[in-house]
Amino acid sequence: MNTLLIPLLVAIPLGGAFFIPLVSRKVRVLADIIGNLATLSVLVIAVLLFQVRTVYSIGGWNASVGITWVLDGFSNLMLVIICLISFVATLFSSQYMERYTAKYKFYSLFLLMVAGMNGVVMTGDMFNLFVFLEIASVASYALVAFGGNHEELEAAFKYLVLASIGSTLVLFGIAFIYGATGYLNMASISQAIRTGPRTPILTLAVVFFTVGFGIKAALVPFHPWLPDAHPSAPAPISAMLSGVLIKALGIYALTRVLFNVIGITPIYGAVLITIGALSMVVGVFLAVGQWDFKRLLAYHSISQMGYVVLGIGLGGYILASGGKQSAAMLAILGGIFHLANHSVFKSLLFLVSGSIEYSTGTRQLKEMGGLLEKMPLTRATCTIASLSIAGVPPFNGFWSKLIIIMAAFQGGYPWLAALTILVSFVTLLSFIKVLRYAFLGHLPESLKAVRESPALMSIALVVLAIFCTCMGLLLIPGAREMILDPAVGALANGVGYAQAVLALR
Amino acid sequence: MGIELYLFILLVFLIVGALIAVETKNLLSSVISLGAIGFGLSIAFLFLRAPDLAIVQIAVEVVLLIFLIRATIGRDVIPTKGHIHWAGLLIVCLLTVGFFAFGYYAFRSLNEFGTPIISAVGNAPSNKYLADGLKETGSANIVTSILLDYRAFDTLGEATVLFAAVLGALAVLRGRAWSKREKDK
Amino acid sequence: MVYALCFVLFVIGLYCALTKKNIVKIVIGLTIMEYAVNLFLVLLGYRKDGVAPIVEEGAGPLEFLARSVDPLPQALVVTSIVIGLGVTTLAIALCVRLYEKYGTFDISEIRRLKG
Amino acid sequence: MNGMTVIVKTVTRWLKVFIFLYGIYIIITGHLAPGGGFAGGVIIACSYMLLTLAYGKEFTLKRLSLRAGHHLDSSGALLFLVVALFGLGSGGIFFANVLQNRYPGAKFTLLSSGTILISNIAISLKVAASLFLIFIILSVLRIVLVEDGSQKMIQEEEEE
Repeated sequence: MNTLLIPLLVAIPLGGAFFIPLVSRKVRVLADIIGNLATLSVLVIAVLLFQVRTVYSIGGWNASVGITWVLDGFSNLMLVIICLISFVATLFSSQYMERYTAKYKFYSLFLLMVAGMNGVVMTGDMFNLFVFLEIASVASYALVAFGGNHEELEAAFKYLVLASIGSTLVLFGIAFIYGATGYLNMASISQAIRTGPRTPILTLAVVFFTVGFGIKAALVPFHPWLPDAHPSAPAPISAMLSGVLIKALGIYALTRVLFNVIGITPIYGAVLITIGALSMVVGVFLAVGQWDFKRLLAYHSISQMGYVVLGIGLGGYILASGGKQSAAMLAILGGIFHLANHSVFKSLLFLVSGSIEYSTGTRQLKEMGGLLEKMPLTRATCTIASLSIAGVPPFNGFWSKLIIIMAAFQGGYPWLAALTILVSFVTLLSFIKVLRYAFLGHLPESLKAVRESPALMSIALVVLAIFCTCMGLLLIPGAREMILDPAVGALANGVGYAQAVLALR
Repeated sequence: MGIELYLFILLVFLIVGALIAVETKNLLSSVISLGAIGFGLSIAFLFLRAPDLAIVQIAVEVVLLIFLIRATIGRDVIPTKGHIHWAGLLIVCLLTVGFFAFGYYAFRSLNEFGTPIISAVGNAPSNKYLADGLKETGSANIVTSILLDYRAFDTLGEATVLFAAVLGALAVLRGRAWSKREKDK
Repeated sequence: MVYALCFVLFVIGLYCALTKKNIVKIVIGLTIMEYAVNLFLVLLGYRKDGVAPIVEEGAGPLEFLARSVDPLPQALVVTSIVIGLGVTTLAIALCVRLYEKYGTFDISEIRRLKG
Repeated sequence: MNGMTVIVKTVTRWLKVFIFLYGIYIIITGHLAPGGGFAGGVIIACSYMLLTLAYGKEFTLKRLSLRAGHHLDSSGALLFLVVALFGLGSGGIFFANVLQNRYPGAKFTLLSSGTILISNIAISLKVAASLFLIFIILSVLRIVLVEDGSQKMIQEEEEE
């Protein structure tokens, strides 16, 4: 039964995407229905499969001959996150996207993006990873340009050029790996690398993967596309891009390849820590000066991705250099938990910005003000999300940051902990600014007629706000063993991945 | 020598073509040099015993050239001005040179050209495809048997990328992006 | 040596994509990079004095196994050529649209978004 | 675009059939000889592009409308997915080559490889339709002169 459900995770969004253009040119509402149903059913399947750990051979070809899907703790967690955010985003967009024409193209591209991300997260094959990476990327280029104005086109072109360079580098890296080992299956590659000598070609491949996936994840030296592309997209797409796309295509793929396929070494760990710390600091200081709401959020995405990479990289460094095992596990736990938290609160923030833009028609903080009375629900959800991202207790962002800081202390890097606290403080300042200018102050004359956003959009906001408030509960013992620890274990297992996959088969 | 020599000459031709495509001022000649590279690549594939690729490459190149020429023809009226700052150019050049040196060093750990990795790794998937491909899939063309049977899922992905790109291009090129209500605002 | 020449092609494409000011030139740079990677993959699979991976009627299977070039990179390259075509098509569509909006292909004039 | 001279038109009239047939040949013998669904699809798209270039877009659109192109595009992709799901439905394995496993054909014949032939046809449909669509959309864009002398391109409104 379960094995029958696995292919549907990719087949349903693909089928939906192919089917929507066929039927919904005549009956417009079908696009909404099919889009929402597809994401809902995928979410249900992802939740049903959450406890399943298996290897699925596509076409019945075993192991290295065909393509395999590997479901382990990390993949399952990512799948649930992706499907949850995409369901909420489709719910939001059925009313929001009335602003644009050609809604069916939007839904079709959206489902293609979901299919691509699910494929990336599930696959156990390097080249298949590249193909699905490209599906998600191509769909996202088009979605960034969906508005068709000057800014959107410019941002989309910038994004397309940088991200295509990234994809080409990834493909070149895969070619190196194939030339060195003769396999494409991740588990087989990992085994071949472990038994064979570590040649310079592998180092070159790692450099290419780091740059390629780093561009997709917008880590700091490679970030210039993100602050343009994410604000230019329609709000639900911004939520998807910031919430899950950069994580699935960038961070998930990078960590999977570095930890499980090639094997983490102290040098790679140190590189990850450096990139993470740099993203954290540069992102937040660039964000403080912004007055465009969505652009500010986009810079914060860079900074928060820095936390995730810092946590995971710290864990990898400690593991590889033979430090304290418990500190390493804690650091990786912090990174992965922050990844999950960030996808929830950052999507919520982007949806809030969309909701404000839908009602008021502006994104500039200076033109807003006094929306407290007019849009109480938006204001409440925005406050929750802002407190989460700034790391104020009881909300989810606090717990994951706390874990990263604790791990840095335990591992013996107090200056990293201090840096994290500093960045967290600047984030708080920046969001106090948002709340102050958007919701307090006096209402400008032009915004007297503003009303709360429509029902479906509000439902989407509330769902995510509930998640923001409650996700701290994932840390209580029972839930943590069930949900977060398998994901940490999958990464910390390192090149033991190969045996784990072979045992599951 | 034989094929290796031809290949060497062809690669030099490709590099010269690429340099022309990159450096020439006229956009149309740049596009046409790109076409020359593509056709040269197709011949290289023939030398390398990849007839499928040669056909695909030549067909794709024709289509790509038609698209590029239609996109650029009559539109390069205003020559692009403004040069990148010399410091930036220097950094880029140094980076590419360093990059190339490291790549050259790393390439020496690959198998020598002409002896593929599959002859060293006995149970590599390629050997299985070659040995059992005809028996298991019934396709005499092993590349097709990989594309549409062993790794058919990749091909589904590939078709999907094309679908996404076409749908995206249509979405980008659509006449009016915002609905009427929004225009009135 | 052949690999290095292929890498030169890749570096030329990368240089073009990073430094040129004309957006069509940037697209051309991307395409050259892709070509280089495709060629590299096929070079990896070449066997000296090899035959194409197509079984001829009446050929001995063992001899075929020993002489055929590696078919897997060829299958990968078919996929990657198509993906490249898709990305380039989308890029051309964006270029055409950008020209329509800005009236130029010059990227230093296409700058509404602040850094 | 009103098409080209008589010479081009005459040559095209003869050539288009051969290009089209060659495309079909490449598709259906994809598992025996070099080629396959993708190359064949591109070649068929090329024959349509040749027609459009020689005779103008009205001529081609009368034979294959944009809407039909859209439908072919989607249904080609859908057909390929159905082939994949067929394996799931009949044997529980996604993408299994069910036909080949159950009814293996004689080697080196047209029907020798089960679902590969169907997949090839599906891909070629999809590819041909996509490239044709893109070409039409790019060529429908045309340059017109606005009053103030600057050039501007206008796309004909797509039916909503």
